Amino acid sequence: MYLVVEQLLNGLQFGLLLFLLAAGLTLVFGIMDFVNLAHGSLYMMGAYFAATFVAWTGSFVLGALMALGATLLLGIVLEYVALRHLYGRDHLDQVLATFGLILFFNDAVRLIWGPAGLALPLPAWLTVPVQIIPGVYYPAYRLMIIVVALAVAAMLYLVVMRTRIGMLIRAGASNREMIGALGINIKLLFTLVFGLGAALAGLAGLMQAPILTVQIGMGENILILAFVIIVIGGIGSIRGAFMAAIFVGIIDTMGRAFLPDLLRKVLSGAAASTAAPALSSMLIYLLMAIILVLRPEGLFPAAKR
Amino acid sequence: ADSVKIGFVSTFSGPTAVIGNDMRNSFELALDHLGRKIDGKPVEVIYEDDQQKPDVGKQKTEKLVQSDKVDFIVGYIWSNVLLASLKTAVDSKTFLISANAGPSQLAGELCSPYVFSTSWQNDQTPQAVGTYMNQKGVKSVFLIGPNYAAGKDMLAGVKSTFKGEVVGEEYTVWPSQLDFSAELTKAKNSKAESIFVFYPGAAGVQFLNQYAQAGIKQQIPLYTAFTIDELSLPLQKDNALGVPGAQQWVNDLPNEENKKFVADYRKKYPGLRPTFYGAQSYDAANLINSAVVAVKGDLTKKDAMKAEMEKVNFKSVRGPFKYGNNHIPIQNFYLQDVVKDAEGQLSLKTVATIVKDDQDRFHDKCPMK
Amino acid sequence: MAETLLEVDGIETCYGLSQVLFGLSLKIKSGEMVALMGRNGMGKTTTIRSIMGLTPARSGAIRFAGEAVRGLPSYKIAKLGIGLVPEGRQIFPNLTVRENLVAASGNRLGASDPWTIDKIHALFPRLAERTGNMGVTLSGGEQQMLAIGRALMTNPKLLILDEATEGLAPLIRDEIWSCLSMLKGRGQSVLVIDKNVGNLARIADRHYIIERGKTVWSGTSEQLIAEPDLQHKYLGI
Amino acid sequence: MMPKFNASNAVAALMCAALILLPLYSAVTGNIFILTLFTRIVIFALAAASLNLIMGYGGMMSFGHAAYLGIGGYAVGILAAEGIGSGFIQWPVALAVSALFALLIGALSLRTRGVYFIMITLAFAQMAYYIASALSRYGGDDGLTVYKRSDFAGLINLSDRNQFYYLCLACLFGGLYLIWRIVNSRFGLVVQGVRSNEQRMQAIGFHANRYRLVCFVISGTICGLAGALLANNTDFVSPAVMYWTRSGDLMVMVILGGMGSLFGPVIGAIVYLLLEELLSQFTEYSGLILGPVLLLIVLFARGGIMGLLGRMRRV
Amino acid sequence: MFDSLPDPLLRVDNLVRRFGGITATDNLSMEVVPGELHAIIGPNGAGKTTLISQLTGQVMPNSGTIRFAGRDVTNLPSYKRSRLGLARSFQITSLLKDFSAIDNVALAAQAHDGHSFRFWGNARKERHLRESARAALERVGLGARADIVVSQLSHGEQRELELAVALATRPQLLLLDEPMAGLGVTESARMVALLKELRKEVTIVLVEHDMEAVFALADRITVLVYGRVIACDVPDAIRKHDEVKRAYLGEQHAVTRHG
Ligand SMILES: Nc1ncnc2c1ncn2[C@@H]1O[C@H](COP(=O)(O)OP(=O)(O)OP(=O)(O)O)[C@@H](O)[C@H]1O
Ligand SMILES: Nc1ncnc2c1ncn2[C@@H]1O[C@H](COP(=O)(O)OP(=O)(O)OP(=O)(O)O)[C@@H](O)[C@H]1O
Ligand SMILES: CC(C)C[C@H](N)C(=O)O
Ligand SMILES: [Mg+2]
Ligand SMILES: [Mg+2]
Repeated sequence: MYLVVEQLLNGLQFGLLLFLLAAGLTLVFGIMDFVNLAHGSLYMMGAYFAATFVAWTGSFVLGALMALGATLLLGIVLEYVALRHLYGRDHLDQVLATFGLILFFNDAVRLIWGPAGLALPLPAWLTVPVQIIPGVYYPAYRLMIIVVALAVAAMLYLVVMRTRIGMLIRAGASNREMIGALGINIKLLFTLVFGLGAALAGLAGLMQAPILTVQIGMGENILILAFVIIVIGGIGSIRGAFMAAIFVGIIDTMGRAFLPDLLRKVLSGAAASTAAPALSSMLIYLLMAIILVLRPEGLFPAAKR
Repeated sequence: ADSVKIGFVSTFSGPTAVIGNDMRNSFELALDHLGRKIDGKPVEVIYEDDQQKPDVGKQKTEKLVQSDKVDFIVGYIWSNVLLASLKTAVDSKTFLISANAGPSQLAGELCSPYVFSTSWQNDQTPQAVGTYMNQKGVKSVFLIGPNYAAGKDMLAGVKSTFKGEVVGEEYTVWPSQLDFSAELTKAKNSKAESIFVFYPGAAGVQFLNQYAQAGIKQQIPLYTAFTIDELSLPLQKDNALGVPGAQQWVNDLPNEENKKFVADYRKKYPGLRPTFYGAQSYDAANLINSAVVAVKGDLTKKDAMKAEMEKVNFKSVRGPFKYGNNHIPIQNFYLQDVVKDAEGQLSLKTVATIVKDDQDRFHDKCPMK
Repeated sequence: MAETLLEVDGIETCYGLSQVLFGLSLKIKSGEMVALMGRNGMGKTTTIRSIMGLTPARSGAIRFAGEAVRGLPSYKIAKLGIGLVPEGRQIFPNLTVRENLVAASGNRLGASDPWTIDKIHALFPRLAERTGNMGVTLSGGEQQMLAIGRALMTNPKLLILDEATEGLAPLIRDEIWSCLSMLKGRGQSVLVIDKNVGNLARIADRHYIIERGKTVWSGTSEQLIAEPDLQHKYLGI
Repeated sequence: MMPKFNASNAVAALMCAALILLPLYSAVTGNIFILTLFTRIVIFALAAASLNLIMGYGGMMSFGHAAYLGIGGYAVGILAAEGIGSGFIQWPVALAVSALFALLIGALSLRTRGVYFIMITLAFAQMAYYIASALSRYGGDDGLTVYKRSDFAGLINLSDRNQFYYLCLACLFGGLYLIWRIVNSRFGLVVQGVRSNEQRMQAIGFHANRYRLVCFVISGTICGLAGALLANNTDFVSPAVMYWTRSGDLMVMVILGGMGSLFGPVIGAIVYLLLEELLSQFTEYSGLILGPVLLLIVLFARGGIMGLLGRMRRV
Repeated sequence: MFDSLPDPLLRVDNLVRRFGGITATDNLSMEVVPGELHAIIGPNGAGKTTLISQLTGQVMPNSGTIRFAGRDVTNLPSYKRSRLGLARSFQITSLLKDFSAIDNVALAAQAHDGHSFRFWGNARKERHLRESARAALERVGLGARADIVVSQLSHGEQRELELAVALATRPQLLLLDEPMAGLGVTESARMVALLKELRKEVTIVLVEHDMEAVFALADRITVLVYGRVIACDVPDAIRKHDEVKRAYLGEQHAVTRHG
């Protein structure tokens, strides 16, 4: 029983970590309608910045804050120099351009920080396991990820769905020309939103760094999961992305935890060992395919909110 | 030919590029020690990046053989990359020296006169760990490793020598899976007395981090193969303290070649320390040297070179070893531990010899006699 | 006479390589209601897009409220006090009716009696009924109402309507006309494009007729009504 | 239609001539590798051209196209591993299985549109990837070495570099010709119409999805052929050919070369794979160059390289 | 006008369509007889477009039946209805924007022709498709603009193209959703003339807010308010109908007579 509870918690935590990454992407892709594959690179940059600044300052919190500022700035520069010219363009142009950025960032990081990857050590108060219910211990840091992700979710929902800024962003995504004709400087607004998206990517990167280390290309596989989440949830729906993230996190973790034993009951040992990890990784995609076949616009289509 | 051409295939991009770098560094150092000449001829080395992907490795091997027409191909960190590339090299009768990967197939049915290893067969190291666990009286173990050629060999290796009970065996997706929380939770709840893992490169750092953070370190001791080395140690830090592993080469092995290798490496690459990957690459350069010298630079005499290499006519930094019929070393394996060294840094230390003159368990399957 | 609010002087505008406006000029004084007429494809919409900076004019001059605006980004032009009801409505499909209005709202120029959502609802009760619906689900006419309401919410100095009565029911159309008269009464300047010459002649002060990207005639309503062959020649009536 | 003479057609013609003469060059200079490299490029060009059929003309952005490379490849690899070496069996099976897979996932995926379509095709391709990884009998993750190339009863010898290269080139040209006929046919116009405005096409009497699905299957089948060629070329198949990054590479080739232009994907494949190969020759940090190059192409060359060339006619 | 009505070409019974809380079509029944021009008018948001969309299959009703030419088409997808002879124009222009005007029309002709699973011949060279497309363009006055890409046509021209596309499918019943909207005065007049001619060949349902046109053209008029039919009669009767005046026409159109 404890096993199930603990695995559920693992799943929840993994899902919320995915949500952190998906949050920035929801802004940029879900709402501004810009397919940014380099979101994963910003995630990586966030982690590298954090590792560097934490080492400089010796303080986890201070270093993390500086890293957030740095990714914000990087996002703004990136948008200003290149990406703003691609808003009205075909999604595929955006794919190609930001794919180029991935290549660039990976090698730039290798040039600057070397190929080895960095460590981002946690302060002592975050390394201890906490007893959450009698008999069940859980790593304190993973609990913190849960808390931060919940806070980000709430903030994002309020800003996007409840404020005029949020309306303007959504309006600007659907018709840039018209929002300009209403007297709103959409370029500036989008630059800022892109920056915010980048900072959220950076936040996700630095939050996961102490668990998964800081390394080149760390954003690429997880980025696809973030896209999966946004699409399952329904593009543009923050609530959808949130639910989908938890759903995906739990399915993935439960699959890894219980599928191997199930498979061993039907297959020979060796075949089961090879098949289990592959098939459990497949579950997420199976889930996405099923959901999209049944609900072609995701769980919460934005238009019918 | 008026030069000796060597192709070197390893990983030079992505998170495991550190390993490739270390191998290149050591290989370059060996060439320095040889005066950058082999039997008086200049050496030309072409480094190719396999990106840790079998298909890319295969493609790069093809290029080296067809376009560069190299005399030797060296390198290969990853068993799956090596397995994909093998046919190309063997078909073209180019000598291939694996400086790391040691898949069981290579030792058995796929062994070839043109292929030599300066490392080991994958199963051997974990077999030594299993033996050590028996010595410590461990009763049960939970196994975790990546789901690819080497991961399967490694776990099979422990199982072949460990006498206690294997209460669980988990494979994770390689190399993309970075979060091991589900596996750790299972291991913890399995009530196993110990955990064995094989996670090379950055994955090893992640595993140790998560193992410590989850608080399991205090409850269930960990045994490893290829998980803690001089590259990962600076990132693993204290998490690695007290976690044993096995190795055929450790930086403090007390032979003269090794002392020179380690000292010159640290001199040439300040701030870095050599690893077993590097040691094996260093040996590979010397193995090649011995063969070319023996045929007096006539690189067409493949049979003679093969015969020479089979004799191991050079001084290995791991100390003396012999080749089995399948061109896999027969060698000692040592217990290594993590300690703080004189400079106050964490480093690896030889504690004991677990097995002597160990031969891999697949050599019977190799048709070469 | 009141001062000039908008002055367009000899502008030339192209879409890519095809030129549409050939030295077009027009003028609107403060508080005046001016109509732009011409057959389909003659460049009325293009004139408006040039004024707003949406399709910038290549040459010529445009002054609004004393400032040269040709070449400015459209948001800066709009901020000076132009409210646009564009051709084809262009409401935001992914915002609700209410959000469409709120997003536009602003009283940058400090109008004494600004438009509010309630006033818009009073003008178009149908919008009040649909306040939480997504823009995309509105009927054609409802979208048109929303587009007008949205332009009013910016409390502009100059209101530009490009075929704003297209697709509206006669009753509503009448209401729009009386609303425009009422706005004019309050001193609102208006530039309007519509095919209903009868109504335009009734409430607009002056008219411009455009033919192939040039103004070919301008004059007051009386002059327009007095010259029926003009209407025949340029408007085909 | 008689193609008009302009920069893009001139480049396409030059390119075809160069591809045909390449083995000669290789023989004269003794550079075998360039032939090996271009064999690979030609195969990927075929795959990219097939993707262009659905993406450029049909508006179906498949992010799972590499699945067919894998399926075609595994059909050859598995049959070879089971002792069936005849190409007359292997290749038809490769095409048939690819077509079937395309039919199945097409039928399911075409319920969705836009980005959802991109993602559902990704999902199916990833599922194919993981299923291949789960096949322990055929090497699982580590892949499967094909020890003997397809045997065509002496008609053509696939192990001969030149013969194999020309076979691949013939497949590419054949595929391009087929695509060219299709896009100008009645069927092709309907497919392009559906891309442009599905609602309108339905309203004038076309069952949009039926045309889309047929187009999707044709494309998948052509790509399956590329997969069979690829397996023979590398003597190896592994799940990695189906991984999403491979599908991404194919997309990049198509967009880079110019979506919706016949020779665009071919140019895209050549430029992308050559750049990758050449850059890695003289710098370890090829991404620092390749990345910005891609970005600049998008920023300044709408419609990819072909689009850029097409505009040169005017100046 | 008709003493005894012939068998209806289109018959709608108790049609209901809801959107969330709104009932856009509320238990609606009506008939269209062959050869007539049947106008549908009503306030904005009364459900006219929704009705057309249900007739042609873009929107599926919640309940009720639609019979066309003696056949129950309620559950047929739109492409099948189109093949039976139902064609529509869209209120909000819906064209193939990156195709030339003539390609738009030729595709409609091709749809009517059947046989679109032809993979080989060049469709742009099929003379009869091109010719019938050109004829339809000439009819709506776009003959000179045939080779212009749709996105470069002005709004008014696109509206005319809408009609040409619908015509090219050679329908039995033509459903026009505000064909005059966006047309200039000249073009409107030309459109009225065209519709006068067309009504001799094909049955037409016309949704329109241009009352001059409606009263000039219609044989019968159905008035919708809040998704319900409040009146269905000949134009003169509608003009005098009190409820219609109040809900829709206002005074101006009720009193002045247009030819
Ligand atoms: N985006 C565009 N690209 C190219 N040409 C265009 C574009 N928009 C309009 N045109 C052309 O410019 C000319 C003028 O168009 P404009 O929309 O200004 O006319 P209009 O007077 O508003 O007509 P309407 O009454 O039909 O709306 C037309 O011939 C049209 O074909
Ligand atoms: N997809 C939808 N979702 C929700 N409501 C809808 C949807 N489509 C239409 N409606 C609503 O149904 C009602 C009828 O719309 P419809 O478009 O049929 O009106 P109409 O009579 O054509 O009006 P108009 O004359 O303005 O074009 C409107 O109130 C509209 O808001
Ligand atoms: C890093 C290693 C120890 C890897 C292992 N030998 C392999 O073949 O992949
Ligand atoms: Mg216009
Ligand atoms: Mg309508």
